[in-house]
Amino acid sequence: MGLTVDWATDWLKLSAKAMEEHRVELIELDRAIGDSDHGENMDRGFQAVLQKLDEAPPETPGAALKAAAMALMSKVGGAAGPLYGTAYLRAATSLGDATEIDAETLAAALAAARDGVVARGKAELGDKTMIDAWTPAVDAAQKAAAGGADPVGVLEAAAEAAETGAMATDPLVARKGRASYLGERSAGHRDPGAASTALLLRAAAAAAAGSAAETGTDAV
Amino acid sequence: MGLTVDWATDWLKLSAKAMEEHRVELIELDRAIGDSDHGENMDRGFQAVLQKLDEAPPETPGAALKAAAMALMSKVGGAAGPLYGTAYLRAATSLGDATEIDAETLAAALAAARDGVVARGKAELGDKTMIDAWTPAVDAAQKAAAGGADPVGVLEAAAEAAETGAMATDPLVARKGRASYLGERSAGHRDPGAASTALLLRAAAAAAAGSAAETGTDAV
Amino acid sequence: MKKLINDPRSVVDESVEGFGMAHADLVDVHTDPIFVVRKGAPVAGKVALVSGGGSGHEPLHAGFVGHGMLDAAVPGAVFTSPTPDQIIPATAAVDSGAGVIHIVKNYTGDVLNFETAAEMAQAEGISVRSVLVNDDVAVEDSLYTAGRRGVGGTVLVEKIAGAAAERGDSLEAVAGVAEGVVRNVRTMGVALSGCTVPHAGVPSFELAEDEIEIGIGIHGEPGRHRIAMEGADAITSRLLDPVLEDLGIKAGEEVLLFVNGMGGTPLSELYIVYRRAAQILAERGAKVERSLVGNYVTSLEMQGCSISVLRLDDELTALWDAPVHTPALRWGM
Amino acid sequence: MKKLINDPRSVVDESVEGFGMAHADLVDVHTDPIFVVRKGAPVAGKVALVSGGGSGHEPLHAGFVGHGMLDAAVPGAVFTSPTPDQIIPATAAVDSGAGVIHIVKNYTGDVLNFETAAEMAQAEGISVRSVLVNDDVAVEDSLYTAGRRGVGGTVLVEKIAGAAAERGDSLEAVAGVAEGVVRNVRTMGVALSGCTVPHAGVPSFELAEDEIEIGIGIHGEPGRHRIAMEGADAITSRLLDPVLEDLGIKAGEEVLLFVNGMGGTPLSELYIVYRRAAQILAERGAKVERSLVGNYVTSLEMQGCSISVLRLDDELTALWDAPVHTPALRWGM
Ligand SMILES: Nc1ncnc2c1ncn2[C@@H]1O[C@H](COP(=O)(O)OP(=O)(O)O)[C@@H](O)[C@H]1O
Ligand SMILES: Nc1ncnc2c1ncn2[C@@H]1O[C@H](COP(=O)(O)OP(=O)(O)O)[C@@H](O)[C@H]1O
Ligand SMILES: [Mg+2]
Ligand SMILES: [Mg+2]
Ligand SMILES: [Mg+2]
Ligand SMILES: [Mg+2]
Repeated sequence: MGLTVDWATDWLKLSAKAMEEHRVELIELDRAIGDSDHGENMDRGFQAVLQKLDEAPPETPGAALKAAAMALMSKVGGAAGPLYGTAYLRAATSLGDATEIDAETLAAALAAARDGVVARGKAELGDKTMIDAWTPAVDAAQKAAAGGADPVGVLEAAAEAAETGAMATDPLVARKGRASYLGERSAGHRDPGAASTALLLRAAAAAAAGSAAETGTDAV
Repeated sequence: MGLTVDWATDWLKLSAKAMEEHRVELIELDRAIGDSDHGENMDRGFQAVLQKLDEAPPETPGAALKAAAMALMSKVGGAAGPLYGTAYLRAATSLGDATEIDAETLAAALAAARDGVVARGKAELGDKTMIDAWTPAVDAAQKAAAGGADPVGVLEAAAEAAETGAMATDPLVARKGRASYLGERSAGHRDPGAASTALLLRAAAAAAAGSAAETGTDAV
Repeated sequence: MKKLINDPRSVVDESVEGFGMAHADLVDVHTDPIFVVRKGAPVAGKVALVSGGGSGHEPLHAGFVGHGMLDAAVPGAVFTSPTPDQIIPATAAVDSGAGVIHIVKNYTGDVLNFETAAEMAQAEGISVRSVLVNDDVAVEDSLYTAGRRGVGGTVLVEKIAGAAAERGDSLEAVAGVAEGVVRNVRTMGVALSGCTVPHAGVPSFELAEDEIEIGIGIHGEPGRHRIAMEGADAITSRLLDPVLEDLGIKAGEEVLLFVNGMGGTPLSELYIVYRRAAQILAERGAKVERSLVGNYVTSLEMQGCSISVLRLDDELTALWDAPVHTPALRWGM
Repeated sequence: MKKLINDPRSVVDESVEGFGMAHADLVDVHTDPIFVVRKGAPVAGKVALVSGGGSGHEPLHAGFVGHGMLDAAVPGAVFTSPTPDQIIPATAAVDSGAGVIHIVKNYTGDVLNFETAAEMAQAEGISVRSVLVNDDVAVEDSLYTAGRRGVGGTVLVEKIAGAAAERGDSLEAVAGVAEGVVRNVRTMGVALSGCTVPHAGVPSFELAEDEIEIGIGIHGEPGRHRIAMEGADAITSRLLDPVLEDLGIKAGEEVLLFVNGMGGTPLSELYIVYRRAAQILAERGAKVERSLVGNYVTSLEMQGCSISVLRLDDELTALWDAPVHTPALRWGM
């Protein structure tokens, strides 16, 4: 069975929870090589997403992600706001009006999201940005989908790859975003945007696993 | 034998040395209940006194103290500048053109100095100001002179009384000067001006003892 | 202590020198003794205003030298009132024959040094009138202190008396205007941190993370009492209530509201205080006709602020609005 | 962290509200979304200037809204660029039909948000031109960074472009003037301490008693490198030399010298830096024709400063001198 709008809203709710719980951690990461606001901005943004979902419950996964995109765009600010806003908007566009999403569609939506971030931010792999979480995640998702995994499996693979990708930013020297001003001094710290991307994709996987459990589908 | 201009210049030189050596201590006392400048101001002022003595060596004790008064008045600033300036000026006036000072004259000059501080600052005994060092010092000096002490003895008595008086300011609540703004919180700290007065009178005694030793007079 | 200075002993000289270079169109800086005079002073026929005090309160006083405000400023060492040998030539340099007003913040040192200087200037034939500023409500005006301190309100006295002098008022009239401001302005301040006098090298006092000093002066000295940290709105009430109480501000009255930074507090926080102060005044029915927000009477890099309220009438408002052109306060020209 | 605030999340709202109350004669404050517009905007026939960015740099930008400078300012959260849903209505509110210039400091977040807003405003029929400020010489302008940051020079761009707009220049002409300023201004900064973002609650970085950060931006981020504390004169050379190098200032050229405080450094220290900077310029034969000293582009309560040099020509000088009337910069009216 594919993922429905319930998964999408669960994902966004778990994302909001994750941003709230990891707010201080993301601030701390940003404090080291940026300006101490990433956790605060993401938390504020996802609170706005929750409010938007409450005001007008979406009918499709695409509609849910589009609502999230608008809320993030208008409430996060900084670099992450337009980047995540674009990511969610491109994912929403990629999903279209579909009410159920299969593994391939899901992987394609993640790729569209990533491509949106690249289109806006022009970062390449290894620049020590959220792309370093997105790109391995997309690769892993596509591989899983091609290998016949179900949506839960696709998201599990994406989340794990994003986490590994985020950790792999630690030794890198930033070449995009605020951390790039630090030059060599940016090495030795995890990129906050890569860390938040990993958290968001982990939330996506958890939401899928939860939906799957509810509807009685085996998550594995 | 009475005190000469050599004593007066020695006194001022030893005073300058004392202010330099106790600069930090006086700043610390003033930091607790004032504005952290007393040691700095006195040090700067007495350096100016030294320069003045250098430029135009005085001929009489009165002239030395008058030169000191002018230097203190123009270089110390704050409350202490005009107060000490007046004190030294009044003492100088009291000494007149005398080239040798006996015990009685000396005690009278100290009283004149003290009266000058009172005239300018209107402080009473117990207000936690330099008067709490000056007044016991003047009393002790007058008593010693009346009892037949020589100038060295007079100054020894004055210095000791000033030191006791300064210590006695510790528990007092200030009622004049900057420390008075602290109200009850001024208790438990020594008054910086009383402390500097004690140092200056100790320098006077040391200068006298030194002169006495040099001229072969017994200091006791 | 970390400061953008070269040597603690040259701080005032170098700072005033830089000030003179940056504002060479407005002021002349005299050295040894050090004082700052308005370009072109003395202004023929005009009563001159001279103020001064310890350094460390910048822009006070030198920043207020210029058209419509001070004719001369006399900076002492940091937190140390200047000496007569600076005040006397500054006074002489700006006297046009119409007389000179000394605006003196009420501290023993300032009073004594200006008193001496005034006496000696008088002896040289200059008419000098002194006006004492004592706007700090934190200090009870009792026999048991040196009287109320002069703090933030000083800048209002200087601006308004300066405008009176500029329009040609006589010595007595300018002094009367200045005294009118003093009677109608009250101030109270708070510190969130101490400050470090360069030659002392250690902070004037240490506050725990959750402590603030209420009723501070402007010399880094501790305040009247120490309390637990509170929100900006609560602190604003603590400062403003006694000010309004003491002034006896009634509904319908017009006031100037001045939120002054002590030097190390961001402007954004001063506006948070201003917001609540204006609300409180509105709740009491008072009308905030004029306002001033910024770092005007500081204590080096101290964090904190003071709130001043000046009761306005039409004349004071007009004098406040009159053109002024100084390094730190400028409008209408 | 001790701040004069009520709640870290309401800092910007309350501060801007207070700002609006204090300067009700000059600005209108819009809430939800939050932005500040010049009273009476749009000004018929005039090109409008809009700037914005994260809060925490006060008085930048809102303090520069008014006659002869900005028509609107859009404050984001602290150190967070504002969002398109603020920038778009601010842009619409001030457009008289003559078009709008977005003055954007070069940071990824600011660029992306203003870019989106400009696109959408264009779609609504407003002519928008963006000018990117990137004056920080600390960041090498290479492929390996997001390019030079916009820092202190921003205030000079806003003042001078604002004067061009006020005299009636066209959209292209105002943009050209602004870009001319950007080409001719360079800046470099130093921090003696970090600053504390309210919601973070801990300092952006910690420096030992004998360390300073050279080449900082204005967001409390660490600088390019950390060095041992030095005297003000030595630090001034460290900041000014690369600025002059990069600008290629030659003997005989005229410049504006701007010493900007980061928020927590006393004005007196800024003048000590100004003194040495002016001396260095004089030694090189450059003429300091105009100067600005004060806290204009800050990082909350950070201690430190930046030095900007703008190469002047007759037109830039005339535009600099043109009347301006904003809460934080005012002359000629
Ligand atoms: N050009 C870019 N492309 C992709 N991601 C970027 C880019 N610039 C910044 N980022 C991401 O944004 C994160 C910072 O977000 P945030 O702190 O919210 O914004 P800001 O840097 O404006 O304060 C970085 O950790 C990085 O992952
Ligand atoms: N009215 C006064 N009468 C006598 N002594 C005073 C008076 N006011 C202050 N003092 C003395 O001056 C000392 C402070 O001197 P100083 O720190 O140099 O000046 P300031 O208080 O102006 O900073 C006090 O400790 C006190 O002894
Ligand atoms: Mg950030
Ligand atoms: Mg003192
Ligand atoms: Mg003092
Ligand atoms: Mg940011």
